[in-house]
Amino acid sequence: MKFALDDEQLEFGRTLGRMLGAADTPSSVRAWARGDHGPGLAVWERLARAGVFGLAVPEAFGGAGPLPVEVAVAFTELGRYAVPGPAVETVAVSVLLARLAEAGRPVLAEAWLPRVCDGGARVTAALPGAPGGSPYALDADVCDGVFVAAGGPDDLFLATGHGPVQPSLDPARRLALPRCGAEPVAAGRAVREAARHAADWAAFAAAAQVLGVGLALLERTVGYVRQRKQFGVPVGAFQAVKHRLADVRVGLEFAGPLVYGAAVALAAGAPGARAEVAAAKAAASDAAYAAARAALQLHGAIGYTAEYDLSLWLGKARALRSAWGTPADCRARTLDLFS
Amino acid sequence: MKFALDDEQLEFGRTLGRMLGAADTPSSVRAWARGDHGPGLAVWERLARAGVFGLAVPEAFGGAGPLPVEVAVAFTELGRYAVPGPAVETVAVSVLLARLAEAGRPVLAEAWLPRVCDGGARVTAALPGAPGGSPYALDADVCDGVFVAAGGPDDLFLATGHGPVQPSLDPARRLALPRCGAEPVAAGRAVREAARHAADWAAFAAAAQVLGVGLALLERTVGYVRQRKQFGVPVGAFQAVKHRLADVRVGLEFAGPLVYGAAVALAAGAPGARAEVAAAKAAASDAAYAAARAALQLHGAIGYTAEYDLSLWLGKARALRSAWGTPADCRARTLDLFS
Amino acid sequence: MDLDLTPEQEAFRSEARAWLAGHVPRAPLPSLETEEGFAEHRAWERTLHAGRWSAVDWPAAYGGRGCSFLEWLVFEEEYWAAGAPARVSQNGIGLLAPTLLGHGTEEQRARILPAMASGETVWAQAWSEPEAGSDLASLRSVAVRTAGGWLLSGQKTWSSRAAFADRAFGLFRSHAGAGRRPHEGLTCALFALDAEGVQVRPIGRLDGRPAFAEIFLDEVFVPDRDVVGTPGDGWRVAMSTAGSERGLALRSPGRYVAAARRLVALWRAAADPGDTALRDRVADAVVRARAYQLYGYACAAGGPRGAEPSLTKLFWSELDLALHETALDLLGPYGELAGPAGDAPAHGGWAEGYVFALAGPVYAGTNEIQRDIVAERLLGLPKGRRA
Amino acid sequence: MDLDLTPEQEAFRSEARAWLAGHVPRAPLPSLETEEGFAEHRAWERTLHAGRWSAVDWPAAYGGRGCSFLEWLVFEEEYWAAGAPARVSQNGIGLLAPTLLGHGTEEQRARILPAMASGETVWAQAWSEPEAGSDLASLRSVAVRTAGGWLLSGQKTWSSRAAFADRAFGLFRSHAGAGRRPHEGLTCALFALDAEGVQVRPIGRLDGRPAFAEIFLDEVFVPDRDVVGTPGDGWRVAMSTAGSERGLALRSPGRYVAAARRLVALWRAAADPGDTALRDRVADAVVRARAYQLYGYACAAGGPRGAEPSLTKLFWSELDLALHETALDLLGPYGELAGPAGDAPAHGGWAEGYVFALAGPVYAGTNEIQRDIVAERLLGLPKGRRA
Repeated sequence: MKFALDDEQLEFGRTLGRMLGAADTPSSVRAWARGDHGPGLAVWERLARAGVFGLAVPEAFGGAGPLPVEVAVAFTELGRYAVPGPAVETVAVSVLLARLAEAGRPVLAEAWLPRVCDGGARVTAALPGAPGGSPYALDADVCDGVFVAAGGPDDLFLATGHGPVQPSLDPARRLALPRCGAEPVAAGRAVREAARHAADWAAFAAAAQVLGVGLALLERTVGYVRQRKQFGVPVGAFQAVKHRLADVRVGLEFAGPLVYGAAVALAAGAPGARAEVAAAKAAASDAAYAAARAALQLHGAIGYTAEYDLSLWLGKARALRSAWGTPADCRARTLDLFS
Repeated sequence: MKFALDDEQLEFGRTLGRMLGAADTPSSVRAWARGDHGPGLAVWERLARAGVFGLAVPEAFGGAGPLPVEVAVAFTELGRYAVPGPAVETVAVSVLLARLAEAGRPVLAEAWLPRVCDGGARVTAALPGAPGGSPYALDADVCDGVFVAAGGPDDLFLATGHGPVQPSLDPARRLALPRCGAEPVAAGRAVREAARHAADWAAFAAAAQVLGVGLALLERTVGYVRQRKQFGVPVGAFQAVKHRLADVRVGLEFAGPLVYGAAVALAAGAPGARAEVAAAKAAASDAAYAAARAALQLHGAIGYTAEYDLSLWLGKARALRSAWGTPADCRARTLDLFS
Repeated sequence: MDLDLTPEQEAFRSEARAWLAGHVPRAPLPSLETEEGFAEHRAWERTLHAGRWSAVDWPAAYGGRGCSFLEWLVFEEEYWAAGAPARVSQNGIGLLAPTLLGHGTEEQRARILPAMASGETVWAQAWSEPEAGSDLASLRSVAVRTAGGWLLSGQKTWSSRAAFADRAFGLFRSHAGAGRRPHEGLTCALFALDAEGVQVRPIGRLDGRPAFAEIFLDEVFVPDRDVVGTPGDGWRVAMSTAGSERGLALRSPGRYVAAARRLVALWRAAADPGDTALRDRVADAVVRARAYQLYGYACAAGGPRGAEPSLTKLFWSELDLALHETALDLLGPYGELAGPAGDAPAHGGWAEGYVFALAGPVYAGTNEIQRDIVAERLLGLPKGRRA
Repeated sequence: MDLDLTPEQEAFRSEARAWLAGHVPRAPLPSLETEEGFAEHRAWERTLHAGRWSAVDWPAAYGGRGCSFLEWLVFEEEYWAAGAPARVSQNGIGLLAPTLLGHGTEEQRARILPAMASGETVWAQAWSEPEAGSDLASLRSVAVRTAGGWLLSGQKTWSSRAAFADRAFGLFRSHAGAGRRPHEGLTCALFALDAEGVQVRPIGRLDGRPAFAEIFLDEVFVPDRDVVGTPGDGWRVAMSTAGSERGLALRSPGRYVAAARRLVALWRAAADPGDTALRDRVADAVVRARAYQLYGYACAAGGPRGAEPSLTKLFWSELDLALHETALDLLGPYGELAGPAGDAPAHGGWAEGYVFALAGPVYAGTNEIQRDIVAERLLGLPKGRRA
């Protein structure tokens, strides 16, 4: 057993972090929220070149995967830098189409996945019938393919359009109801099973992403309370502030192993993977949400303003908590962890 | 509307408080825990003379009740001074027998309640079939009458004996399984309804009692942290300590009105009284348990010792949390509060 | 001890209920943190005032009904139960009005209160400054004596409603000098937000809406008649308002009772009835709302009214957040939807309420400060450096 | 990155499992905080030692198997899963042994460790004093130099196991003097609890059982060979132990994994399956136990092992309490039953476990102190007076 990232994985994370740190993602997020996708898509191009969108795609379709550990590494960085766009949903579509291919229906995977990997096509998904799924598709307005699994979900559609973009508590998340034609692109039990797997992977990627969001919130807040003074001393010298941030640190510290535990379970295709993913999603969401609450409280009024960058992570912590399975949904699936 | 105690009720509480404060109840509790009931029964005699055991008994049977507001006043003081004995259960038996009398079966009420009021008979109850009820009877070894409502509960028994006394996390609480003969002393649907009312009243009295326990825990802890020094300053000057006790104060402050709200609802015989009682029991139990956790933590090791008096209240906060309905049981009954 | 209203009080409740049923807008108004919504909320204040429901506890001379505190609680219950709009005049009615009633002159009351009650003048609060948030005593804005009044200069921030309001009230350092303690020598002054020398820069809150603003003041003239209380005595004037700001008067129990009812309805509609994991949190919010309601009645009966506003502020701010967090968790993937676009459902406005609730533990004195106050003033624990 | 044991590690697990299945007492032993229970637990240590399972990570020379940290984790998982007794030698094996391995002489190790492993010598910890709990640097007990050794005098308290143990280890002020800082000039010394000049007064914990004791020392002679490390350097010696006291080595993940399994079983047996209000708390405990288990594996792979014992201590102490509080709430009216009398059921021993868990946030450095440490050392927040 070696439950640790290897040198290559560590370097992959550092490289992505450097790249995203240099990319001024807050500006991209603000533009994205306004519907100006240009700067965000420039970041996406770099992510595609770094291989991020191929991590959940099998080699047969142009990817390097499935590599769930690398997905966890990459999505933690995406969360840390608040990268906008349907990254989690890209993982969901990758797994959905790859599973259909495994079930003997490779057409969609062949048509879409190579382009997903190299950034040539952007995709998103709405899986209302799958655990934690939603009827809304994220960023449908910037995607080439919007996959919708409806019904049991036994029917898979490629949307022909979408409704108006709904504002989210995370301004960078642009949600819309997809519109589907009458004819599914695939149907039957294989769709249902593929959609369930896709939802698991989406929950997993979201867990890694929200963990990164929580880490960024803690880091920014620690930086702020070290310099902000009230009553003549740094706010960070107040014991109540110190203890609240210490608790945040504990929560994030112990959520990390759950995310990687889920990665290992997914890599092994273990039957318990669903429970491991649920545990990771619940713990990472709770830890990041606690970080967000502490961040807002300890920044005071400035943290509550849209113009201050902290807001970009605050909204994301709240939105990702509900996306792809609320903590309550997830906890209901964890009782079997030790069975 | 006048949602406040009148002068007489305030004076009743002060009188009981003075009496109990002078009675060295900690010694009585320690003796009671060893099975030496003498000192505790001396306190009970004074409570009987003060009219405490007639508060839930109708005038027809020698009592002054039902007076739920006065019950709340008295039981808050019983909790504040950690008085041992089956006081809550005496209320339960009073209501049980009075309700049976109302239903046309006055024999038991006539035989028992006058003696209960004047302290001539001690009673306790086990109502395993009623909401929040338990198969164990408190202090059966010191009671003249042990009432057991079993079955639906449609059968009421007078126990003929009891099993071994079980140690409780509250050493003053001596629990035993009653042994019943074959013949009930009453039977039928009236028993079931009377037992449910009795359980409501018991939960209500326990809520008032545990509120008093919480108030005592807060008061003792504030006193301790003001004088105990670590790192050269009083422990009570640490912000983490101050904030934890402030939260305890908030919890207790807002549990009080719920206890009196339940009293008013019981006095009116309102159909919503059960939900009001449940709310009071849940809130008072949670507030007192938070007080107990804070008290133990802020006293440090000395609070964890049996010889230090704090322990007498700590165990009671835990035991009363579960007795006559756990907070989870109670919360399940509160959704109708505003309906 | 009872919870029964008198026949007169019952009649009052019925009158309020009937009037609200006939006047509350059927569709929710747009957010009051938008220009359009602000105007619609101002119009609603006018309607309320026409029915004399705008400030029921004020004397009739200023547009009120001279109601008791209990009647005010009852009115608030009916108001929120009817789904009536948020009060754009809240800062004026809840904070400035008690200050004027306590420290103002009769001339000030007669001039200011009726216009406040009708929504003709909407007031913003201007207390905080960039370097003085929780630490209000370190204010730097100044009031300099001039003929017939004062010249205000400096910068205020986090001024709620100031993006669209008409006038503001704030504290200014008027008597600086050696030996004075930081909270001495402050003056409470009123000024127009469109006066010469005033610049207002709206600030977007988390959802981007300009819920507050920065106010830059450069020698803004304020006549003596717009100073509240004795010049230099502003701290005492403001602290009497601080109680109102934190206590029951700012956030009435009726508001949370109505929200708890809506939460129960949401739970019954949205949750899998076989899964009661969230029910405990719903029930907990219900219990806390009921506790706050009963606490209000106890205050009305001469209990702890106003004496312990820090306890109250901790309670309502945490309850408000718990109510809204639970609702968002119940809504699952719909919880993040900030407001309807096109024909999408509004999901009960929980998301905007959540954004509003998030600020509760911060404004009106952070909850950290309130816990310090509870510990020191109510529990008697030692003061100390807070670090 | 993987979670697969090697064939050798799997074999080790199987061997441990088989041995435990054959040797763990079928009925739970009486509480080790009673004289009878202490003796039975000591006998169990002898049995464990005979199988060479008493201290698997020690070198073979002292009675161990030279196991890796990962193998120790695996052994602990099997140990607690088998329902094996609590370890009466915990204070020695978990605290004194690492100190000796780090700071002791070869003579001390050879003399002390094998007897510790066999249960022949059970050790108590003697650090705290009446005026030095969290504030360990203000210790007052002294060690005075004498021919061939030291004379210990003073009072120790909250000494776990000391009511029935054989020997104790503690810190004593040996080099007092002007200019010294409070944590300088301390010496770590070992002494027998039945030595001349030692008096032990047992103290009952909440349930009355003598889980710890006061120790009064009056010129108790300790030869030089029973001083650990350099005299006067005791603080450094003790602080290296403090990490063990707080970290994984004191409370292994396997313990909580086993408890979480038992909690799930209790939920399935005791709870109304239609009411999942408590299920969320059960699930939360399961998730946290799994997190701690995986954290342990990460430590074994060269991760944060031992570097952040304060984080670990906060985590396990709160998890332990949550596990037991949830169990008591699940047990409803049975939750308060502290132990069976007559033929009553034992309810899984949750109540005694609860009493034990209650102390977790207090001992080994209060959780308040641990949060200060996390904030200052890991987050880099300013130190300060703590008040």
